[in-house]
Amino acid sequence: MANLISRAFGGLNEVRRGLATVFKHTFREPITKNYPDEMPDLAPHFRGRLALTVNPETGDHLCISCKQCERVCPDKCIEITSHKSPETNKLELIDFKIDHGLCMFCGLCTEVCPTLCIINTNDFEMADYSRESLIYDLKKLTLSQDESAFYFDRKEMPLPKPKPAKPAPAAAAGAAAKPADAKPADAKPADAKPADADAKTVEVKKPEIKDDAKPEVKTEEAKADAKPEPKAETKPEAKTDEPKADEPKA
Amino acid sequence: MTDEKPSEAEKPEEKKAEAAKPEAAKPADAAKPADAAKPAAPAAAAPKPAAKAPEPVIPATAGKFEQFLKEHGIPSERLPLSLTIETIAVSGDVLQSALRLLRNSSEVQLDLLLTVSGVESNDTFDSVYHLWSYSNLDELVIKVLVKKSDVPEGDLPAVPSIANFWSAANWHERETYDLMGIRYANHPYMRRILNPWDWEGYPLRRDYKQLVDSLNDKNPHSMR
Amino acid sequence: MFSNGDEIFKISRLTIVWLAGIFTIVWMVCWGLGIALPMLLTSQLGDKAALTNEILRAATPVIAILVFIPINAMFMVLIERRALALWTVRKGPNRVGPDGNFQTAADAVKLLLKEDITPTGADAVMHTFAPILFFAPSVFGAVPLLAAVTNNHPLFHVLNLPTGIFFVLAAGALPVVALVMAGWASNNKYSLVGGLRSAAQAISYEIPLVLSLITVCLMAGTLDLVKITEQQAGGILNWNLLGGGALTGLNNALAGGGAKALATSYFMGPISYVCAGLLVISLIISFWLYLTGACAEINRIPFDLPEAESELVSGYNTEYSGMKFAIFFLAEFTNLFVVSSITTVMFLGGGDNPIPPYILNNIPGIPQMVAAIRDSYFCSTLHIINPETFFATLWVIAKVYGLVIFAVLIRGTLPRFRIDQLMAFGWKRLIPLSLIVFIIVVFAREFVICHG
Amino acid sequence: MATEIQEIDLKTDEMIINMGPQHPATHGVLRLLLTLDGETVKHTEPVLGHLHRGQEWQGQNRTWFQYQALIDRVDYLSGMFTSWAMARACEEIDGTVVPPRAEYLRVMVSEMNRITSHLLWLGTYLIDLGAMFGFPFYPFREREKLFDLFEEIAGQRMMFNYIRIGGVVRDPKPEWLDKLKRFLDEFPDRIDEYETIVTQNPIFLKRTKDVGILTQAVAKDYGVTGPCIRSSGIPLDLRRTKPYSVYPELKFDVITFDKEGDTWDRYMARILEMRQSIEIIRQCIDKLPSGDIMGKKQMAGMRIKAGEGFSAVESPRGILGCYVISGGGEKALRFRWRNPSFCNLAILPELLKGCPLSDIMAIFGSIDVILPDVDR
Repeated sequence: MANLISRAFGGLNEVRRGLATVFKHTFREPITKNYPDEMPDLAPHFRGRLALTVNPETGDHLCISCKQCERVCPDKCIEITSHKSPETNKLELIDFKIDHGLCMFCGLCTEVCPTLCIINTNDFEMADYSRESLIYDLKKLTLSQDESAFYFDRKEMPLPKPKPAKPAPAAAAGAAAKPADAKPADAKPADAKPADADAKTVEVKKPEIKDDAKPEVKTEEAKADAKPEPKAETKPEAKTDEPKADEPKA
Repeated sequence: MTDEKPSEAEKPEEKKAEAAKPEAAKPADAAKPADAAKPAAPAAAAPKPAAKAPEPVIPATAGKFEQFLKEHGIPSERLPLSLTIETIAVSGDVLQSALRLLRNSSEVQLDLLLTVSGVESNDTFDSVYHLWSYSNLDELVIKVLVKKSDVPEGDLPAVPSIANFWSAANWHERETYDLMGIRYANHPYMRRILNPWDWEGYPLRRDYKQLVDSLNDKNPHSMR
Repeated sequence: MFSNGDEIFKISRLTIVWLAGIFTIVWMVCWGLGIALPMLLTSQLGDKAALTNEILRAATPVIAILVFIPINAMFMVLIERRALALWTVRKGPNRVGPDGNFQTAADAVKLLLKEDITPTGADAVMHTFAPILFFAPSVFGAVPLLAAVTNNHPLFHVLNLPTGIFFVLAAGALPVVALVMAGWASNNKYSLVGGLRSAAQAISYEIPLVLSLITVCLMAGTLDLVKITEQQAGGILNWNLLGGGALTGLNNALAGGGAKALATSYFMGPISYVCAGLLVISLIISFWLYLTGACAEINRIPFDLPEAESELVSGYNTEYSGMKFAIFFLAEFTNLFVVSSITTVMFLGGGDNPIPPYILNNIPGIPQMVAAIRDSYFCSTLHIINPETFFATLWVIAKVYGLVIFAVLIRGTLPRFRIDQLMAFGWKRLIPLSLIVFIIVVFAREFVICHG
Repeated sequence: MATEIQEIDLKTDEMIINMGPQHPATHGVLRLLLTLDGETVKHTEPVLGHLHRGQEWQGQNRTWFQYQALIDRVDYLSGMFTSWAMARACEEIDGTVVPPRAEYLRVMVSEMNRITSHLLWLGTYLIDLGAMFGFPFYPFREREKLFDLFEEIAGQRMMFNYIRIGGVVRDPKPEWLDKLKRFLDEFPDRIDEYETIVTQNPIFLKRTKDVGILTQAVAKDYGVTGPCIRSSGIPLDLRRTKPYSVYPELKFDVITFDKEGDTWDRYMARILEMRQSIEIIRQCIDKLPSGDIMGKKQMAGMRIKAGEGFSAVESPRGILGCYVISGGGEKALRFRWRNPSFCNLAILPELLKGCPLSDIMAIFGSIDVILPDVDR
């Protein structure tokens, strides 16, 4: 009997403690946000809607139609149409389609992109009324110059991101210089130096130098393995002639 | 990479027409691992020079468990597959007694059956048993190899079931039956487990053709 | 500590605005039907209006309840969601209308416009009647309470029954039939299990519930709800919660009666004191028993087995949608309100001010304020505010919604019983306990003069 | 109650109920074919496969690089562990050396993921037990904080794609570590709060004590792993018994209970594991070396040497194994997942025999089964 009473009181006391703990939460600030009114603060590397950047300085489209992203996409949601222009003998981008209804936002395409053209933006509000409207074409995908500058700023600034320099340079430099060097991409002596250099100068005018670095890297890769698209490497040279010229000096 | 990938990727709209292509390409690639690696080697030399290292070489000495099984009169054969885990092959007839022995004997106590998997290799269907122990660090992989040439036409390769004395194997065997089409003889409830009961074919087999139905068919607007 | 002041302010504002709105509307309806219209008719038609006035007077309370229940349920759902949001560090509904005020109104409209489905193989007639049968008792059960909660306002005199609590309990026992009907008629096994569970549960928990209320009636010596309320007037020590009047002597002594008052009430000396203590403990246990039983009766969370969402999908109302589901929903919240009102009337002194008058009247400003209200134009001429019932009603509202919020807090904390544990708890713990309490009260009250 | 009915020997019909696939408490889409006598379960047959997505098939038809992005979906609540299991298996075949910093980061993020997984379990378990409206939000609150950290380091909240073959993909900033530390400082108080509400709550005790007792013999027979078996008194924790990665350098104990575990023990084991994970992450932050984070080049045409390997990690639900056969090409010849949920779910019919209907949820929830993990 005494046991029963003490158990009953113990139980009631536990219930009381539970109720008190819940009640204490009255005085805690809510953790939810009024979402459409105030946007969430997303991390720079958040993998949202895919988009194509342009050179923030010149406004040139960065895509070189190398089709790396199209090939790596696990969902096959990217379709690139390009043709070889007869006069320059280079690939020209005609259309770039991404079916966001198929995309799973894994970000692999952004990892393999040699020119940092395709990126994951921080936009995630893509709801629409039909599946067809989720297929974004070149016009819808390409960011404006300002937006590109914003994303370059946001994504490239931090030094310890392996993202921009990794995939293409890794393949390229690995082929060219040091075969057995199992280091991450940015540790490559060949391009790590320039990469680091522009990372240092990034504070001053990062997007320009960044973009300059990319085509340079691209050409190097192209020289090295010369296998996937022999036309691909010619494009960046044509596009960014003068940066390529001063890059070797640097 | 270079030989099949671009063709597959560049013409996605033709993929449906060439539905058989990946399946056709895969056995060719898989048929001879060593061969597959070699033609790839020059092309892949750039990305991965480490390809110069050939197949892993395993010392052919008898392992602990092979020895143990031999002592108890169960023939087994060590397979040169993995560097770290002892892999032995036993025949289907002695599988049950071997597993019973390994599980219950106080010497080895391999009493944790991690998984039963079905593997299709070039000329065999393998039923693979990963054995661990709750009480010690031993690991063992047992394979039962059923030669494809031994399987009668229109029949499934058969392996004796161990689900009657080891419940852990029950669902794994059903799954292997479901996906790989290895029939476990005397299994208490040999039914498909992951796929619907009226599914046709065994999806993980190399000759499996993916069904094209209205639901999974190509959306005219999709670029898949 | 008050890092959440913003949300607390919002929820308080919401509560005040809604309550003011609800009771203004209801009171304006009552006033218009029961006071203003008869006054107008009498002045115009003279004696000829007598019959009409009688009919109007009789109809007033019922119409008031029918107006009150839907908007009150809307408010209760809203406050429940907001309160739960507060306790789960969220914001809660805040989209529809200013600060989410009209969320439940929108929900109600949606529910009413939804398609009404009768499942294949279901007994259509019973399927339709079950929600009605579930809802009706909560309306009729609430009727006798009206007089009690408004401190016997003349408008609601008609409703007062000498056997008030008996009627309320009888009406409260009816919905079980509806639940079983709903469960059986839905042609769904989950619903059936839910309905049967609810029958078993309601029958088991009816006993401690009634026993605990009988204890109170025993202390009060009457079944009349108005009388029970009036007995408890005069401060928290007079309430049934604290000994059912056993502390009245103490109250009188504090009020100025001194030792003489004590001696009159506790005429047996130490034995009386002990018995008074026993009575206080017993009545507190009774109060707890009533809350527990009531929770089970209206299927609130630790006892919400009939609709146990994680087990039975939604129990008896799994197959209901649209209007019928809305009626179930409405009735559930009305039941919660009715149960809270009964608790208020039976245990918490009805419309009584917890601060005794001898303290309250000494606070400067309060008596003047009361007098000012009493003499105002609204009261004396238009009879919009009846000074006898105005403050009492305010207290009732505070107490009832306090209990509702407490039920919400419980809902936010406790997991649910298992059905056999629930039965064991009911039969092996609550019923013996309520019987013990009952017997103690029967004997102990002989040694104390209660409500004296 | 049930036994009494049987003693009176009333003639009762058995009732067959389909619990699921669409049921609020089956954590996904599991269908249980229940044979009930009154409210007592006579027989259970789980029907799986409603979420079957052919993960193994996809593994054989995607390149290594592509498949890495998909395997977070195998067990979506502990994506780090699935990634890690695959990465370890491939590294074992390939002989890749993972840099120490990457190993520490892997341990850190996996333990964080273990916490999120257990937190979700805690919330949903209380929902199963009926505390639907208040408590379950508290664990989710802390889980969201961890997900914010994941989002910063991996890019997404649940589909991380962070642990790759050869290392990890992104190096955290110092601020990230500071945020993590801050979280770790406040998190134990939060666990205390959960325990105040739940652990000794009389209703919770009634619902969980002596319910769904898992004996060692049954557990071993079915190959149960993870917190379920540790709470039954078998100290099988791969992190200790077969230590991998940098776990040998970290200090922690295997959490076991002496007796046959009931539902409450399984609850307690997970609570203690969360506390333990906090300590492990703290040690990792202290010991985090500098250096590289990737030991293998990540690129589209990545290849793994020929060979086969099996690797297992201790996921929140038990031993998560990955059996890989590589032919040396871009794609695997065979992928085989050993999913803890799949194996643990197999004991459900055994545990449910003779228990009341309400206990189905208490027991099923306590095994902590994730249906995508079961069906793949």
